[in-house]
Amino acid sequence: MAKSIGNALIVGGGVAGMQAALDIAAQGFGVCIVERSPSIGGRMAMIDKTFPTLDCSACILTPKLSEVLRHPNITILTNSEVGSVSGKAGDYKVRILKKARYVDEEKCSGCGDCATECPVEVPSEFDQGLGFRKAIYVPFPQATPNVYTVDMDNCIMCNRCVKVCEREAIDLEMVDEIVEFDAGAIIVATGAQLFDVSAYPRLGYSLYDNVINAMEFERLVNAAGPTGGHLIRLSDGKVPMSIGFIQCVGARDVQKGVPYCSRICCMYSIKNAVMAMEHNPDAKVWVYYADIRAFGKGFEEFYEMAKARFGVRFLRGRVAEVMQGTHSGNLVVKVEDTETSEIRLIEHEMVIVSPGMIPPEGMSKLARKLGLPMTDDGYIKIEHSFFGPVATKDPGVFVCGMADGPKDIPDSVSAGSAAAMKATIILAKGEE
Amino acid sequence: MTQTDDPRIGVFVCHCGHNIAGVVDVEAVAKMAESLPNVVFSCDEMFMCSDAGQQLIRDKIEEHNLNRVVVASCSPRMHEPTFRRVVEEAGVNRYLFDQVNLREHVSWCHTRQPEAATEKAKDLVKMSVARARVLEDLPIKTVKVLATTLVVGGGIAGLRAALDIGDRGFDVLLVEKESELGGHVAKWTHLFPADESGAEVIKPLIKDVKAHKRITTLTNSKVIEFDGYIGNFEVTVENLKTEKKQKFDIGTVIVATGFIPFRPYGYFAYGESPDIVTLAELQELAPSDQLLKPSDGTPVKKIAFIGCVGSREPGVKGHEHCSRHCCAATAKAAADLREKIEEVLILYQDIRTYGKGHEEFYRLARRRHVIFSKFPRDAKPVVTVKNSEVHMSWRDVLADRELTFQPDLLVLATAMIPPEDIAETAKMFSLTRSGDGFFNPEHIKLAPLTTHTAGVMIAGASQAAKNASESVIDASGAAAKAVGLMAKGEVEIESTVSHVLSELCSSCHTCITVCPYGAINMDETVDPPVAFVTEAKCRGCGTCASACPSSAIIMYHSTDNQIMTMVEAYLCSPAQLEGGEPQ
Amino acid sequence: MTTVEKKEVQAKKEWEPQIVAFCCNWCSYAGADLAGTSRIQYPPNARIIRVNCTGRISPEFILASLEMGADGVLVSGCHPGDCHYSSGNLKLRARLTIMKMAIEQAGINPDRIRLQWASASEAQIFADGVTTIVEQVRALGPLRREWK
Amino acid sequence: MAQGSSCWGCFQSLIDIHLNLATVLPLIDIKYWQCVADFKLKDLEGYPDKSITVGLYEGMARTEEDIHLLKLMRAKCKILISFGSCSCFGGIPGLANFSTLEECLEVKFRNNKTVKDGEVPTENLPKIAPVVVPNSTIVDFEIYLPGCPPTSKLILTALTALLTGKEIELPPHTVCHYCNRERKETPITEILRPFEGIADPDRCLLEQGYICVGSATWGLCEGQCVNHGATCRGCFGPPPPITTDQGAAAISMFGSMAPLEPEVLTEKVLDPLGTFWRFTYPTSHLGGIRIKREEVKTK
Repeated sequence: MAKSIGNALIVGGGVAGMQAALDIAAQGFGVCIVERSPSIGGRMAMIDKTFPTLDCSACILTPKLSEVLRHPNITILTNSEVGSVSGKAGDYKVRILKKARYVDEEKCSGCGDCATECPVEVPSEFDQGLGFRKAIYVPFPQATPNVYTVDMDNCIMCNRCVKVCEREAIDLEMVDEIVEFDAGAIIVATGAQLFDVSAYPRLGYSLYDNVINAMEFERLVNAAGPTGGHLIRLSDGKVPMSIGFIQCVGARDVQKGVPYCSRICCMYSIKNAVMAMEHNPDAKVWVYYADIRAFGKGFEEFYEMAKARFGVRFLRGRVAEVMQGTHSGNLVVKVEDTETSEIRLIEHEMVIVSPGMIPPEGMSKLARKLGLPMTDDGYIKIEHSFFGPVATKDPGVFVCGMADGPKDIPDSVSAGSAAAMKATIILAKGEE
Repeated sequence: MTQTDDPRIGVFVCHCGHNIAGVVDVEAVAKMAESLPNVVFSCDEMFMCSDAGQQLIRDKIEEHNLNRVVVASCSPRMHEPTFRRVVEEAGVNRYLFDQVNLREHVSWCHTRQPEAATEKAKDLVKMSVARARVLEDLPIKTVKVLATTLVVGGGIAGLRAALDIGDRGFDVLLVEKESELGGHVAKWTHLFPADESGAEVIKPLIKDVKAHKRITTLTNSKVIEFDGYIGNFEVTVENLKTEKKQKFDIGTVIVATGFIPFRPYGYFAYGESPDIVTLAELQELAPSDQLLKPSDGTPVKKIAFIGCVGSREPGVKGHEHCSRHCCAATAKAAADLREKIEEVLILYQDIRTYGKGHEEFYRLARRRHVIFSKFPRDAKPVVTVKNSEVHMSWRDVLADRELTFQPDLLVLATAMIPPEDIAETAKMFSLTRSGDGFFNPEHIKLAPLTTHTAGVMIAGASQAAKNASESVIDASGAAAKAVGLMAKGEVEIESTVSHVLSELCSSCHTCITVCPYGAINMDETVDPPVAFVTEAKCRGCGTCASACPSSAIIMYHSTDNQIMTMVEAYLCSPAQLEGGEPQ
Repeated sequence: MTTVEKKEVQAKKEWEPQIVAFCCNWCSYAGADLAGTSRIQYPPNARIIRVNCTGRISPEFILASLEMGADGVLVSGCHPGDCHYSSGNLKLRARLTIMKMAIEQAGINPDRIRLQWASASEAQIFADGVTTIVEQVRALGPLRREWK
Repeated sequence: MAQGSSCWGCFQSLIDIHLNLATVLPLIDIKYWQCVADFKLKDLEGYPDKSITVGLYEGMARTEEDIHLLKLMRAKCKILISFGSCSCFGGIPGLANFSTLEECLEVKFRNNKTVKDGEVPTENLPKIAPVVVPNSTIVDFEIYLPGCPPTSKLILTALTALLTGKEIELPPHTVCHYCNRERKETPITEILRPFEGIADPDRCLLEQGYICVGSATWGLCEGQCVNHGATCRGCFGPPPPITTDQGAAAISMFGSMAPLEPEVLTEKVLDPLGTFWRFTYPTSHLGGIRIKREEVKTK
């Protein structure tokens, strides 16, 4: 790696972290991305289409993934976590825990012979548990780096993969490593995770088969997903003719500890509703909402289009309860239409609960390691909304993407670039 | 610039998951391509843009000694750079690549006609292959990037961008048309979500900018001429007071021209009473302990806000967008004012307090008994002025009742719209605008800060309605883009420029007259004088090539032959191309 | 119905207008992309040829297309004043104005040529434009039948 | 030397080389020339194939007689020259393609102002084709010498070269190359008819608003019109390669020079076909469509 002072460490390889890495690397500085999962790409890699243009997510993200992978100034450490951090702005010493992948990254060509041979099938995290993967796997086809990983929790040590691998890349004896890294600046881009909607038993998630969450829906309509892109009920293979989307679940709810708005759920649900109509133009699609927050560039226009062109129906009201019929597996949504003050019971063949965003697992631990204060909501606290919207209390540590609160993709990307700008000011000072 | 080798074309048809293959019979398209002249390899593949797909192209180039590549996938506006890089890595000049748009232009817009879509896909591939046969390689050129950024607009975004670039060690020329820096934020007595006045926020920034040794600030000034190309722009700035003009050479540009608050004449009796003001006007009122009625100076006891004034109006050009900042600003203002004012009412369509701390203001306002009332989308409140009193009536959706109110002051939360001279600015910097009237970014999701004019970035509300905090983030991001170019010091530019074949030139001067960039001049050193193109100034529109009546101008990568060969491939059967009759 | 008439009816049914569409890269090609991403459906008769600017389009391209058998030609560019290259679209408009007059003089219905402005955000306008030219040309029939 | 349907002006121009005839004539052996020497068609038919070194064909070939003569010339001559714009591009007779044959007969015979009770003769009239087609679609030529007419100087140059066995080298430039007027590189703001205004004698006529197609026209005339105050009407056809559509190129040039409102253009450019395709209609794309349609009709 290049001169220590000219290096930045980026925690998290989602779209914000990737953007920050590219913008720092473009200035000639070295960058190390530390990513917890086996591939960079983050949440964006999981989603099917993006609002408000319905661009397919993989299509616009893939070139970014490959740009990051190929950039000579960027090092990607996947399966890795920040161990400890010491030092100060301009001169941090970081210890990174690089967990054993049991596959040599240099040798693996991503051919997949090992996975074909592997006898163990487990639910795929990437497919939200709806599809399956092997115990040796890549999370998704465009995974970057395109290197297999052994899931030791499920590995039965049959050694079949080891034998079949022509490149002799698999080493089931591999051990975790500690990588030392000197960085001038650190960017926290850890992202966020979905609220667990089973916290609302009245909405039926995890109780009824045909109530799914929005990320599961993304995987269901994705061509590379478990159904090959066919929008069907996994319970009985039926094409749902009536679909309901329930908004503000785990968002704007003080009781559940999520008082804030998650910013993206309105739009992703409108987009999902449109995609549902796209998959089946004869379906009836309803969105149950509190306020439609279509605030970004082109969002309101998209909302109008969903109503006018696609015929998505919007009903203002918080859903009281989702009930399941005894035989059909169909669901009934009980909701007050607040615009008519009428209590309504609407039958759906599939219900999608749209969860809000919460800080990722391990956020407070990371914040402690970095010595950063957090907000009451559990995100990294920014220095000031005008003077330092991507700065933290530590002058060498910056934050972007969802690490300081929910954001959509363009806002995350802008923040990634902004954090890169701030980091390079520090890096350049070290160079002088 | 000639390709002497026989064309050996590889055709790669992408499924894009189901996006293309769900409608178009991609296998049939790939099979048809095999039979086309000069095609030596053809296949279909799940994701051409994936690492595996890219590797496939590189492998096949080597395996079949391909010297032309056609990828039939998505819009070249998305992936042309990706594939150009891929072929280049395999030793094929980037200009020998051609992309067919089977997704945006075929599968997504002819979803219900798979057969016709497949026919169209085949035609488009035929056309592209025909074009590939006559493509020529072009040199890859780089130009230096001057280490100065022009920042247009001295509002909060412009100031932030200037400071970041200056702090990073590059020079900045900051041009502001008003006499003072600070933009709208400077005028606002209170900002949300922080509990500060605009002045408190903006003053330190202005002070730092003024003191910065790398930042040159020109107020009362306007860019009146903009010429050149990425890394090497020539800018003329005029002082609006003295009319003095100065020229500067700069490398990159950040346009941060911001917005103006919409003045809602024709809405809710605005202009009929001094007691009806916009939210911006309220925010600009001089701070005082007690809010006073503009008409008679008596204290305001009842105040009402109406949201979405000039925003969210389907079918009204330039007013269809949500203005993003107003809900939270209204909630904040209402919560603050409620401490001194007896009745505070907010009429809204949706409450969009989405951002950090916004929802808290909304809750605070509710806690303080600010009254929120939702009006129907299709029946806006009615405001009349009688005997200089403001009367409002509307239907509350949630209570399903007709209500009336007589506020002492009515505040209209109006849209953010682009400044009046945005068309002029767009033209100056060759920027395009979206339906909301603001500038289009290069890509709405992944490239929100760069534009289609290489070297020109946009930041803040010049891109879309935004609040001050978001504008600041944008500004730093745009600064990173500018610095990225300058730190490298050089950048590759397109070789798609025009060229005069001097032996065919008859010095008719037509090209010189029509070139919008003054890129063509007469070479007087030869006899007779002929036209020549200054390539660095040419932006590749090709107007000269079509205007030239003696076919003396070639537009590289878009020659007459390269265009007409596509038309032929579409309309003429192979037999016809050999000189036969149509079938 | 005689056999000949039947054949003609059959031929009419099978005949689909062939439209050559020239689009500028910055506005209309992008508008067509947006029409795709917005899933706006329109007739599949047009084949788009991308040029940097409508100013690149010479009447020769259009006339040659017609001679080669195109039933109609669509030219779509940036709105006047919005040209990415300042004024290429105005130059094109002047060329097409004269060319359409000439076409009409030559006995060809000028409705076979359509000039439209569609910005990058006007996906619907773009799609409607394609529909319009296809319908206009369909009503006129194949180019070669039109001669008086 | 042979003539199809034409005004004979090209041969007139040949005669106009005056005293130079004295040098040229002794060197040549005239085998056939309707207007000058008394050879009959059967004489020409009787010559062995390829026995004539150089042949010139003037005019276009619309009647059966013209076509027969053209094909005969092709058979008998080693080098066949397409002589004049009618032969090269269809020329003025090509304008007949704006109308149907019936309309032409109407004007020429039935409704001719100089005769009473005119009728179309039925005897001794060769069969006439429904449209003018370019000669080049009937036979191949070795050399094209356009012009309406080709200038005497051009003819002399060509003949001299042929006699000395050299290649005829013609400069590729357009009329502008020879035009002495000054260009200020300003777009056209107002379109003027030839009778409007008083033209600046030193400045480009096009820039002043007079429609001059000199820049789209092969300058073998050496700019004789433009340098004498008249706009170029394009009589030499397009510059090499002469296959481009002169009218289309001229419109492209003119539209680029005059980016005016459509209303202004429609009001001021009155006869685009006649203005821009005066000499080249049959070889143009539009002319091609006209011809193809006629073919479809006659089938």
